[in-house]
Amino acid sequence: SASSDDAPADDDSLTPVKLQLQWLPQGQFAGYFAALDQGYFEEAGLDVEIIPSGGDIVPQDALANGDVDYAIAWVPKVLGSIEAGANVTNIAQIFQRSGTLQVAWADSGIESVADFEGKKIGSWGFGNEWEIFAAMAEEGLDSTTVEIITQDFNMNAFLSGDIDAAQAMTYNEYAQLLEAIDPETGEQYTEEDFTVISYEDTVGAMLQDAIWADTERLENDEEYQEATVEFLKAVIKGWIFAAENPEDAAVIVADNGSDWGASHELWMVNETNKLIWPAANGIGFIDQAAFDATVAAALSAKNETGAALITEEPPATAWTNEYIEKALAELEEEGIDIKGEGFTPIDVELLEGGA
Amino acid sequence: MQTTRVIAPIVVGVVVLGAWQLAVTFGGVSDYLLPSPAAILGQVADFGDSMISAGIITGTNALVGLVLGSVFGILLALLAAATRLIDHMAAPIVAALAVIPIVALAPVLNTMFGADSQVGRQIIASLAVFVPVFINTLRGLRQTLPVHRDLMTSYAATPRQVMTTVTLPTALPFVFTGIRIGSSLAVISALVAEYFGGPRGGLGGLISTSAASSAYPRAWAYVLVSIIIGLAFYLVTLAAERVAVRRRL
Amino acid sequence: MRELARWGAGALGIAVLIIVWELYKALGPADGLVIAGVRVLPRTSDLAMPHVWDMVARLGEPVSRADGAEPLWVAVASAALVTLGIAAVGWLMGLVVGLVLALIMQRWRLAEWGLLPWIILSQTIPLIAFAPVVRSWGSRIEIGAFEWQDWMSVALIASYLAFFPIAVGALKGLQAPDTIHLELMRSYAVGWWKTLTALRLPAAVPYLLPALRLAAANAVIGAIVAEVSTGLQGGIGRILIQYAGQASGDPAKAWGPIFGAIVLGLAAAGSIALLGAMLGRYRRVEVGA
Amino acid sequence: MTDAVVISGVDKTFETKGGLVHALEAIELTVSEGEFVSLIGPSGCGKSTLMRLIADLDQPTTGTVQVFGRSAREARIAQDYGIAFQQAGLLPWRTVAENIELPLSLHGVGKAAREARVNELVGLVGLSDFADRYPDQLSGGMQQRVAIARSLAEKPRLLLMDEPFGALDEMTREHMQSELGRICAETGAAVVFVTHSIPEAVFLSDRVVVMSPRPGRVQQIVPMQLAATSDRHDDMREEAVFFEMITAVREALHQGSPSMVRGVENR
Amino acid sequence: MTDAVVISGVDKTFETKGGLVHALEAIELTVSEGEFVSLIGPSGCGKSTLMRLIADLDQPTTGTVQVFGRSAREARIAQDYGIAFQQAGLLPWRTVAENIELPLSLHGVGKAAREARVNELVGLVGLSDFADRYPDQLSGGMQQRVAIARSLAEKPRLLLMDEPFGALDEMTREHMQSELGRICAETGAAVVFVTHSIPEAVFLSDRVVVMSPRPGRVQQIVPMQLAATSDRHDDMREEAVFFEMITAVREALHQGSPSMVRGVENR
Ligand SMILES: Nc1ncnc2c1ncn2[C@@H]1O[C@H](COP(=O)(O)OP(=O)(O)OP(=O)(O)O)[C@@H](O)[C@H]1O
Ligand SMILES: Nc1ncnc2c1ncn2[C@@H]1O[C@H](COP(=O)(O)OP(=O)(O)OP(=O)(O)O)[C@@H](O)[C@H]1O
Ligand SMILES: Cc1ncc(C[n+]2csc(CCO)c2C)c(N)n1
Ligand SMILES: [Mg+2]
Ligand SMILES: [Mg+2]
Repeated sequence: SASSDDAPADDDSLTPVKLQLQWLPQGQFAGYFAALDQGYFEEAGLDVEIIPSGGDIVPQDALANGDVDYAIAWVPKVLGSIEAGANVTNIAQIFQRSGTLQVAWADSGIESVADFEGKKIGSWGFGNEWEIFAAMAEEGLDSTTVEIITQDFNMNAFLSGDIDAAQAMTYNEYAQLLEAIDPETGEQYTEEDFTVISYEDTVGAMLQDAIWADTERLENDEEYQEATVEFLKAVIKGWIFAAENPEDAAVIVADNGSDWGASHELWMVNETNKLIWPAANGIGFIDQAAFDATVAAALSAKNETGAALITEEPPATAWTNEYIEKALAELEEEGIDIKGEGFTPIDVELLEGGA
Repeated sequence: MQTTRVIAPIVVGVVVLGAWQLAVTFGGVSDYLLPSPAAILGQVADFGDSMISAGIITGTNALVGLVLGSVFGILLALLAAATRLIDHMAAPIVAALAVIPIVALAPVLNTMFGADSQVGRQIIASLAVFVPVFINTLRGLRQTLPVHRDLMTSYAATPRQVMTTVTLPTALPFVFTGIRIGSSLAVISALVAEYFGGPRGGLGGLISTSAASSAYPRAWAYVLVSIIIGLAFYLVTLAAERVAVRRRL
Repeated sequence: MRELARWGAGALGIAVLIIVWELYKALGPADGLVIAGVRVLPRTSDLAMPHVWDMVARLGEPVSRADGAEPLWVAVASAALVTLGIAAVGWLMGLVVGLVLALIMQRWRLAEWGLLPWIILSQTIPLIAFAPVVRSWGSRIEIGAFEWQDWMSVALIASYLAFFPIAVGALKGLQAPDTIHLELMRSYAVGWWKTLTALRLPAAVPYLLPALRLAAANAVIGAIVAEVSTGLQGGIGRILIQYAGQASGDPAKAWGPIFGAIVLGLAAAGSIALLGAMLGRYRRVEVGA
Repeated sequence: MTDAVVISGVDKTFETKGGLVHALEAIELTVSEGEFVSLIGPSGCGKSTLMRLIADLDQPTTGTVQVFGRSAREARIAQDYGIAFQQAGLLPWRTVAENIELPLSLHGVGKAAREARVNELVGLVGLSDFADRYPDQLSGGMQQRVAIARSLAEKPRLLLMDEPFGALDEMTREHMQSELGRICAETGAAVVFVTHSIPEAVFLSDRVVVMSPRPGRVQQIVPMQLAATSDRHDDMREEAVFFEMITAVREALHQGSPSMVRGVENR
Repeated sequence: MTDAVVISGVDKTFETKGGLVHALEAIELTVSEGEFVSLIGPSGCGKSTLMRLIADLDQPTTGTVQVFGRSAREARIAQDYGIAFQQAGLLPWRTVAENIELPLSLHGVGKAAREARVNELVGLVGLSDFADRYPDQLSGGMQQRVAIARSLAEKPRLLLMDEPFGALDEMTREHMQSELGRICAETGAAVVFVTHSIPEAVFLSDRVVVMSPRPGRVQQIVPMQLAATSDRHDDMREEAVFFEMITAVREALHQGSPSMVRGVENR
């Protein structure tokens, strides 16, 4: 790693911390890997192990079960877990915006969620589908009027015409489309080929990547409370690094086991940055209005079995700004820009196959 | 004796389920990660309709796979038994099919046959069934006793007559053994294939969706349905096998 | 000579498969054959059916365009080795569990009646349903210096698939000795243990070998599924989903780990043949799998 | 009247992994119509092989086999013979009646005719009460009787039997021998009968063909000086002439293999 | 001198699905030391059952079985007898030598002693050149000889043999009978020998125990008026006294089952 020379040398003094990601290592998690690589965690007195997940690992469960100390997860999924008995608290809302899109062919006539009616709409499932159900509920649509198809790991179902509109993250699947070759032209697809519906613009929008902590330990465990603030500070620095050095961050993620091509990785970091920066109240600050909107959407959405994500308001312990405020304040004192008002994304050219 | 045979597994089941329930209720095992049998049954009751419809979707895929896989397995085995060359040609392909994990094939088949249809899943189930049916049928077709073959020659029987009078009836129990082994594989495969895309509503998709929001009692309730379907497939094919072994044609 | 002809025919079979693939790709309808709304024959696009030579050529190309990226086949091979190691551990665990269960069931008829139906039933539970449970429970195990590693969860899940054929096959094998042999042992006034070592275990070998082969294939499949399921890094399951995720832009790449998985499974099953060769004397009377 | 079987100059070699196996050499043998001929000889001397040549289940390397004046192949296709083996070889999924009618239904005989014939045959072999049983519900001796009834189904003028009683215990065996004698007398068929048992060969045969160890040759043909086959009954087994004939065959046999060397009998 | 076997008042019934099977009834039998006694009788009359009672492989319902003055169970644990069955029952994964030494190694006999004994035994049964072969490389007769050597391994004073030559062809069988006669004479062991074959029983025995059909009873015990077992040789098979003894046993047998009704022999 790059700059660990000035870090505290004595390893034993570091507090071991496990962070559970919600998917394989990729640019989406650039800030955490950057914090690790740049030695921010070490400086904060933490020995952080970043644990990737796979198809069936539910990060908030790993946290609730005490397997890890912190977990990254989407807010709506965790709301479901909290109702099922998970005792976890959102301590930092890293992504301020939803990055979920629904992508259709430009000539398909699908311009808004209302146009989903009678169409085949792709979604990943695994709890990633709630924004879609929530947005559809607003338009009076549900699984009886819209056919929901599970997408797998790639966009082939959409490219092959099996589904009319595909769920896509701005930072990943949308890029996959732009990297693919249009068999008719032999060239890569361009943005003009698609219409894009962003859930951020619908009432279905829900909060995504947040850092979750163990509620009980937050209440009773002083060391954990202190470590939490230190952890958040390091994470923030990591994300600032990613915002300022997207190319380096992309390389760091690649070094940590991500296998995407360079241009795709860079695109991912850049688009992820866009979901974080600028952060009006400082990175990670939980906007109560946004959180309430997410709760409202989670209460309204019903999936094809008629099950709602949650049936009642989550408890007050579901989120707290206490730690992120502390972290932000301390960093601000150090003169660090925690809002990224001047943030400008770079331009990334996606190469064929994301190479 | 016969009753002990029936009671023994039931006792084991009751003891295990009871211990499980007690562990969750009193033993400090969190109901969160390992839901109690009662909680699971509660979900079965609450979501009965969707359990049934999901069971029908996955069960149908498994059934189609079972039929397709059995038919192709038997047909190819007949060819392989008749022609040594075909047998040897099929050998590496069958060996590969026997070791290929569903997770590897599912995305590919979804792209080939369309993510909006059940065909990919049905093909996955049929591939899982094909292997044991082919292997067992081929073995069965080679079980014909020399004395029976000599007898048929002495009757100057036509190849067709030999096939229907001796070869097929001899092979039949083996064919059914293959189908029985394939039956529970078909259900599992059809279910697992749902994790990798395609129309929603099947058991696999609902297990993962439930688990993703920590609705574990519901997830296990769907698992329970899948076990029941798998068991039903197994028992039906077992019964068919019993009949076939006893009377053959 | 006869062996050579066999291999030749096998190669011919693969060649025919390739030719059918390419012929269908060249001549088949682009959107597959759809009859009554059901696509019975696949699409022929490069996305759905890459050319065989593209898949093979892709193996030789670097994984990504990054500097110093290793060729795809090297990545696949090293991932396969990782998985093979985990599967081997899973296989061993399955062997121990399967043998112990079989011994218990052989020793007490009541245990056979009580357990066997559940052992059969256990295989109708989809692995992915409990992969997270295993990982979570495992991660809480910490005894002294021993700390549970994630790969052990994967091995444990692999053993879940591996133990089954072994338990069933070993039980069948342990019960295989003829009455006449058992009575011989009784006439020698030797007990269960000596009967086991002198008679039942050797007699079980012909039943055990096919079971071990099946278990090896199952262990590999289980390990791969568990890797996918728990997101373990380094193995073939991991690159399987990773490359599948890249299949829209790089369709041929996704086939690399598929071939890797097949070779891996064949290697695992094949290594049992080696074991079988060592146990030759116990296989003088061969039985079917 | 043509002879039932005429074998002339027959040689048979098998190609095996271990090289050529010379099973039969220069066999000359004629079986008249209605005659009962037994083949006896040490294990591996080619008795079964010779019988299989007559049945056209295998072909001679050199020489010819004629059955009722035509080639073995033609005779097989014309269904000139009935055959029975050491294993009864019943189809386990068919009842006794269905097993017996097997050759008839294969050859397209009508249902009524089949039923009538099966009725006759189960009576002949004393299994009328067992027509609807499955083979696994019968004793070994009963199974063998079904096999014999089956071999008689098409009223062949020649019966080929390869150790049909080999798997039976001695007492059942004696009983079956008497039955077979009676049945042959009733049907008037010629029989080629392979056996290991000297008393059996003596009790049943008109002539006993003693074969030498591999390569199998006809060592000696011992004519039986006993009552006509049809007149033989169990008491004969205790008569002096019976023992004489046994001794004659024994000596013919031992002449071919003067010293049975320890541990080298053929399997 | 204690008798080898004393059976008194033995009854044996089996419980089966179809009800009680009365296999043996009121059996009284004594076998002296060194005596060769054959059991003969129709299939299912309980010969094997009786032998299994002596071997303590099964227990009588009533009555007692004594072997060398102690209970059958004690005798088994003390390894007082050697046993051989119709199938040779060799372990296919052990060579001839390893099969023969099986009881010795199970009982912890040292390697050197084992080797010496095996050497003796392969010599005794004429298989010295085959010690390293596996059973499937041997003919049926050779396998049976290995089984006999195995039954002799611990120098038992009593040999129990249940149709040991039942699966062999007649010529090999005669040969094996001569061998067994010689071996028994050499070892001086008492033998209880189950067989279906009258000539075999006659050739080998001091006394032939003829049993009646089920429920098995001792119908008649026929003493053989022949040379001492050790002096019997192949030529005796052609002597008049041999045929006389055969006739005597035959008649004792047929007396028990005057009419063998068609189709009802027991399996
Ligand atoms: N299909 C075959 N291939 C090779 N060798 C054969 C074949 N059939 C028979 N033989 C050999 O030919 C010889 C004669 O065999 P055959 O079966 O005719 O003997 P047999 O007299 O019937 O013996 P047995 O009394 O044991 O039945 C034997 O050495 C046997 O091994
Ligand atoms: N374990 C058993 N359970 C029930 N019935 C048995 C059992 N063993 C033997 N029998 C019955 O006891 C009777 C005597 O059997 P046994 O085997 O002793 O006869 P055998 O004289 O040896 O006959 P064979 O000559 O056919 O060997 C038979 O009717 C048999 O069915
Ligand atoms: C099994 C499976 N789970 C999730 C996704 C989709 N996905 C991949 S990354 C990401 C963003 C959150 O990390 C999402 C939603 C998938 N394709 N397959
Ligand atoms: Mg023969
Ligand atoms: Mg018996």
